[in-house]
Amino acid sequence: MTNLTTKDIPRLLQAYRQMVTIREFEDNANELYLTAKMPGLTHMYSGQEAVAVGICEALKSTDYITSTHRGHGHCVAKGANLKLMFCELLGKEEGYCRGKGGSMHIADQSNGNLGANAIVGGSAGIATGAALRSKMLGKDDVTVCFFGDGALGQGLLYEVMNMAALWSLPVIYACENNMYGEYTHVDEMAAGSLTARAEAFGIETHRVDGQDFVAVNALSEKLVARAREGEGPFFIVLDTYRYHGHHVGDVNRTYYRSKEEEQHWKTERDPILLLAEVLVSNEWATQQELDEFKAAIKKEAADAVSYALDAPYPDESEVDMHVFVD
Amino acid sequence: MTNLTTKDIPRLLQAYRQMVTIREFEDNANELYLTAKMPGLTHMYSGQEAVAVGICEALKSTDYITSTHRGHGHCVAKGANLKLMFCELLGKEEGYCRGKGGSMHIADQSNGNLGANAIVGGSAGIATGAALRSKMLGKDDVTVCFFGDGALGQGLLYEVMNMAALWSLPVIYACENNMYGEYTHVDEMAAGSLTARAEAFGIETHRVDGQDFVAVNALSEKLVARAREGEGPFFIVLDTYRYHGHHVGDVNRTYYRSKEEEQHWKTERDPILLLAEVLVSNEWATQQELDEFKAAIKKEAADAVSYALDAPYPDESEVDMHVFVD
Amino acid sequence: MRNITWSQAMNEAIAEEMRHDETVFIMGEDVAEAGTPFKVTSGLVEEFGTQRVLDTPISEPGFMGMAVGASLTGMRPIVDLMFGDFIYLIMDQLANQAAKQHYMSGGKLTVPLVVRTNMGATRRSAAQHSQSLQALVAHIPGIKVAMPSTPYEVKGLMKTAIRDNNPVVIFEDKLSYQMKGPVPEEEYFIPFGQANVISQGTDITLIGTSSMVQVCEEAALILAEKGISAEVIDVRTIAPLDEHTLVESVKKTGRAIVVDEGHQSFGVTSEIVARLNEQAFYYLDAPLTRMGAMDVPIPFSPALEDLTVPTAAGVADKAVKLVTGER
Amino acid sequence: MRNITWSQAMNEAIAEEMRHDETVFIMGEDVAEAGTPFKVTSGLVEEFGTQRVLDTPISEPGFMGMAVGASLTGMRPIVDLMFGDFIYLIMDQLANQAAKQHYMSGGKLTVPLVVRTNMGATRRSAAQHSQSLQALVAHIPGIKVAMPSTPYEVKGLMKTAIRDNNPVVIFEDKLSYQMKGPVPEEEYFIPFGQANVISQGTDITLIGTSSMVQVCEEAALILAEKGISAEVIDVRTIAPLDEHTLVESVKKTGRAIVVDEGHQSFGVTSEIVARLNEQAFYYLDAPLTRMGAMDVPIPFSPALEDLTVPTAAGVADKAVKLVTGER
Ligand SMILES: Cc1ncc(C[n+]2csc(CCOP(=O)(O)OP(=O)(O)O)c2C)c(N)n1
Ligand SMILES: Cc1ncc(C[n+]2csc(CCOP(=O)(O)OP(=O)(O)O)c2C)c(N)n1
Ligand SMILES: [Mg+2]
Ligand SMILES: [Mg+2]
Repeated sequence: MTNLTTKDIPRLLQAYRQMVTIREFEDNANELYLTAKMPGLTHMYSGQEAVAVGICEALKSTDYITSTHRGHGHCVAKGANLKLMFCELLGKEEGYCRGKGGSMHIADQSNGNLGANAIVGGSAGIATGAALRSKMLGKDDVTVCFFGDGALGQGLLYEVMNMAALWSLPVIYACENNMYGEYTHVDEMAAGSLTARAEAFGIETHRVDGQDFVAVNALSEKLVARAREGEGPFFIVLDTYRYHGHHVGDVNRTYYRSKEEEQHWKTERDPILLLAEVLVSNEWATQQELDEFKAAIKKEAADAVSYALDAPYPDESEVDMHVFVD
Repeated sequence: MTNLTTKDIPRLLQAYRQMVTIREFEDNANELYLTAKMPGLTHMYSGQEAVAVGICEALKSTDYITSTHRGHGHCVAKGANLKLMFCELLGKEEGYCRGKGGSMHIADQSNGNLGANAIVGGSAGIATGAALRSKMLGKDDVTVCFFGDGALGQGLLYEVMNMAALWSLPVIYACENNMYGEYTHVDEMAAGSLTARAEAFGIETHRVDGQDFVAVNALSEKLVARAREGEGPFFIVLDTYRYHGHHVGDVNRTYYRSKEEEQHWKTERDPILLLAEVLVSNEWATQQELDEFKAAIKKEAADAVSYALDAPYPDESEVDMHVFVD
Repeated sequence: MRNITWSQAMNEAIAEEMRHDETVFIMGEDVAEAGTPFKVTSGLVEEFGTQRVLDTPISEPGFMGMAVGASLTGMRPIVDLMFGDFIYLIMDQLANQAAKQHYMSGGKLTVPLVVRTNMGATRRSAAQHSQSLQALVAHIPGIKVAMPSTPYEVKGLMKTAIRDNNPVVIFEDKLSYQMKGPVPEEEYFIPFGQANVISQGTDITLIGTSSMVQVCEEAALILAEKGISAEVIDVRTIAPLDEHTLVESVKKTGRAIVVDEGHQSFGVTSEIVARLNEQAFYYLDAPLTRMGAMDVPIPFSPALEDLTVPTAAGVADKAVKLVTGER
Repeated sequence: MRNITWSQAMNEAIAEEMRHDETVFIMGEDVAEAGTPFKVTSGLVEEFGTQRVLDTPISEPGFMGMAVGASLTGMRPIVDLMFGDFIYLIMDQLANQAAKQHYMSGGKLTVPLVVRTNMGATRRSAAQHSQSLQALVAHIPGIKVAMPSTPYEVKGLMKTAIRDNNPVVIFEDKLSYQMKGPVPEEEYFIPFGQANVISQGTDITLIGTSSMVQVCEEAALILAEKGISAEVIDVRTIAPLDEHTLVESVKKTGRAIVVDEGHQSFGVTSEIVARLNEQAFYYLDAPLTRMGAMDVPIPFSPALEDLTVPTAAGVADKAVKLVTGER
């Protein structure tokens, strides 16, 4: 385990803040959906917070990420504004994509988030191409490609990993193994070894506890620094868990995973509780401080929701704008 | 090395015959092309004969293969008739595909050849699906998927290898590593390890000298038998060399491979010479017998060419036949 | 006649054909225990087992290719493609491999497979989960394309598709899964290439595909109130296309509006209009008119999405103009 | 003016734009030392190095996806797709990722990339190396599609494509690479969405794309001998489509034949006919007519292949019938 010192306190508190923000964001999004205030469908990131935050805290805002259908966590972690995010989820004009993208296409160019993607694995090429650009222009930006265990089924990933390896591109493939793709366990979808799939291309791989912010972040800091120096690409499997169903409507889940399993992860392996424990046990924060912290974030999220609910929809004239740029 | 006995003589002579037939077929096809008697473009298999023959001699005619743009060798090795093959190459009605497919789509359903393919890697799914059918219907047929080193770039291959491994399908992936995809060396196209790309999915892999019929055949016999028993899939890298250019028009090759390299393979590593040596050194055949053998095949090929040159084209009315079957 | 949902009708079609022929099987993501996210295949795995109701990894090109190989060697696979938008991923296997095999082999190889997938917007599913890509598939020689509009049709067309010896793609409107309608208990098949004249009319022909048939029917009701008599035709399969029925109708009415939910440009409506123009030109009283989805990626926002799809009011409006000669 | 080949013109377009803007680069299979199998990019790697003339593995979906990522972050990639038939392999990245980014992001992201690829049959390359798939691409909102017909056009349209901030696909007829034609020494650009009226006429309008423009020109010569005056128009870009020029011409001549080498059904000709019917209906003296490739996979046999593609004689024949009113 990484040795933490008091120097790490601000970093840990910031991470705590970000993880709680994601959780609050999702709880609100879920509520909006269940009360029929949010259109479409959406996929909750709750439970996986340490992955997005652990990695994104190792990145600069000029570094890039690509995200997935389960992308709210990546978006928050990369620095997005909650109001603009909720506006997007509700299809409002002020949203990051003027309401045109919604939950599955939210992007935040200002912070280097190249966007969520509704095609599983669909962003692997985009991430690798962003890394190609860094190399071509001699920039030291790093790109992180987030994707789920299910995306290991997409051939595109192997094509671009091969090129990333051939050309030593500064890209980190972050496989969030929450053990399920929709309603199917990873063992039924992925033969052999997850990490060997990248090692085959000569890519250095790592596997880390995705619930442990400290571990994820330590590894990310190291790999990001090395990728900046041209030592990439890298591949990480982050073992994690999604608390909710595959999407908001996936309520009866016992046919594919047990209530006990869910309970175990929520109580024993919760990334926010685990980080709180680090902070409290080291006496770097009191539980009360953390609770106050959380309350403030709760309020911030609630405010963002009301703001978004009141915000105007785009004008009908926007419907055929932005098909082409001039 | 495999221990050969006199019992192997018929098998070796049959293999010799098949390899020489392929070489003769290609020399004639090349000549037809150079004298503008053959339309389109074509890819010569010369040099790689021990791969197709070594594998196909281990198969029954009810086993399946899928082939590639460089497919004449597989077609002959799987038992095709030279006349019908030349007819197809010349676009004649009597061809295996009534002239509609040509060199790049030649198929011979009667011997289980599901067809050449002009999409690199395009038959990986087909082969794996044929193996799925065997498993579903409880047949012990085995399917061999031939493809080049260049096809390792296609994501489809990884998708289907994963499924073949998950479901233990009786398919053998035969990667003919002739070191080049068009005008580019495999090292510039494939990062990491070739065999690890299949091992990653838990597939048992092998690498064998593709110029050595005896070695290829011995391995194939073993793996085919095991695949029949449900122990598949398998993956083999067969190191080999194509004597001609990528296609018949690829004449100036020195910018991508040296004359010395070509010379070395042709003189030191020729699969036909190597097998002849086995036969002659064991006194299982005299050089003269082999020469007579060759002369007979030469004649057979020449006859097939004249036959095909004289054969009629399909009637114009065929142009819109076979779009749909009733 | 009993009323059942679209999903049940599709489910019955698959189950009946699987009972009828042991070479029929279905493969796709979460088709087994989960019964697909839309719960269309529920119960099949219990009856037929996991060998014939096959959950795949998320590998559309891969399992599509495997379906081609299985069908070449004697099986009759049904490929369940969760969203029509994923057609792009399987295009090579569908168009280069499946569609051309029979022709390329001079009639020796056949590829009897079905891709069942969906289409249709207005579910707030945004640009990558809302497309209606039937025109792309219909452009490729060697594939048949069915577009049912009712539970009755989806069952009859699906059964025909499974028995067909060619590759068939069947597009279901995502909004239809819960639609109820009369479906006979007895076995039946709906032949391909036969459009269905839903209601007779004299002033204008409204030609629709899939859920746009309902849009046409509603438009006909609006028009009836205004004293305009519309003939409504359900195309049922766009490849083969029943040119004859469409042409005869337009020769009679002299006017037509063609409605389809794919993008308008280079779409299904273009083809039908082009054929009607060629075959019924001398009978036309007004320009042939078409309404497809707007030529924009489908927007997420509820304030925008509905604007992109043809509506009954819009169709009726155009029809009135065509009939009254207003431009 | 000097005469140069199509390949040289394309080569110059790429080289000039790479000199002009360091974010322009080209990637694809064997584009560097080999200069592509058609020798179109020869010399570029010597001038610009292997970083900007990038040989890729045989991974079309992969490098297409990388081009999207590179363009999203400020580059201007040119993707060299060796055969137009491989479009099926890149469809997801092209249609789901590239085409929709600008719209889905509410105008915030842009994807300035060019896919240069080819089309055209009659090279005895059989069903998987002979397709003309422009209609598929043009159906997708958010992509522009250029179809040059001369060395002059390929240079001017390619330079415009590279400077365009949207995804563009440029289709070159494989038979044209060695075609020679006048190309100015000075820099020039050909704007998108402006059809070129090649010759004026009064009896009928012949509308062609790519190499079918030459077919139309030849047909016009045949017709001239018969005393029929044909107006020939080169569409140049099908998306955007210069509806105005086409419509005005047809309003004048009252008749049109639209010729394109893609499959006829659900193809480019369908769309152009549909638009002309809508916009020029009251000026038409005969049904709008179209000629695409036959709706069959392209056969290999020389005895069959040529039958599948429109010819000048065929176009002239139809034109005579339309003008004389013979049916
Ligand atoms: C190409 C493609 N196939 C299928 C889907 C439908 N789908 C959406 S999410 C999902 C599961 C993805 O699993 P995973 O990658 O593990 O991500 P997770 O949902 O677990 O975060 C599937 C199959 C899709 N969106 N894209
Ligand atoms: C998908 C696809 N991409 C590109 C091509 C063009 N092409 C034909 S053969 C070939 C090289 C294939 O190399 P390899 O797989 O090693 O086979 P070999 O030619 O060496 O037998 C290429 C790039 C193609 N036919 N299909
Ligand atoms: Mg998962
Ligand atoms: Mg090779």
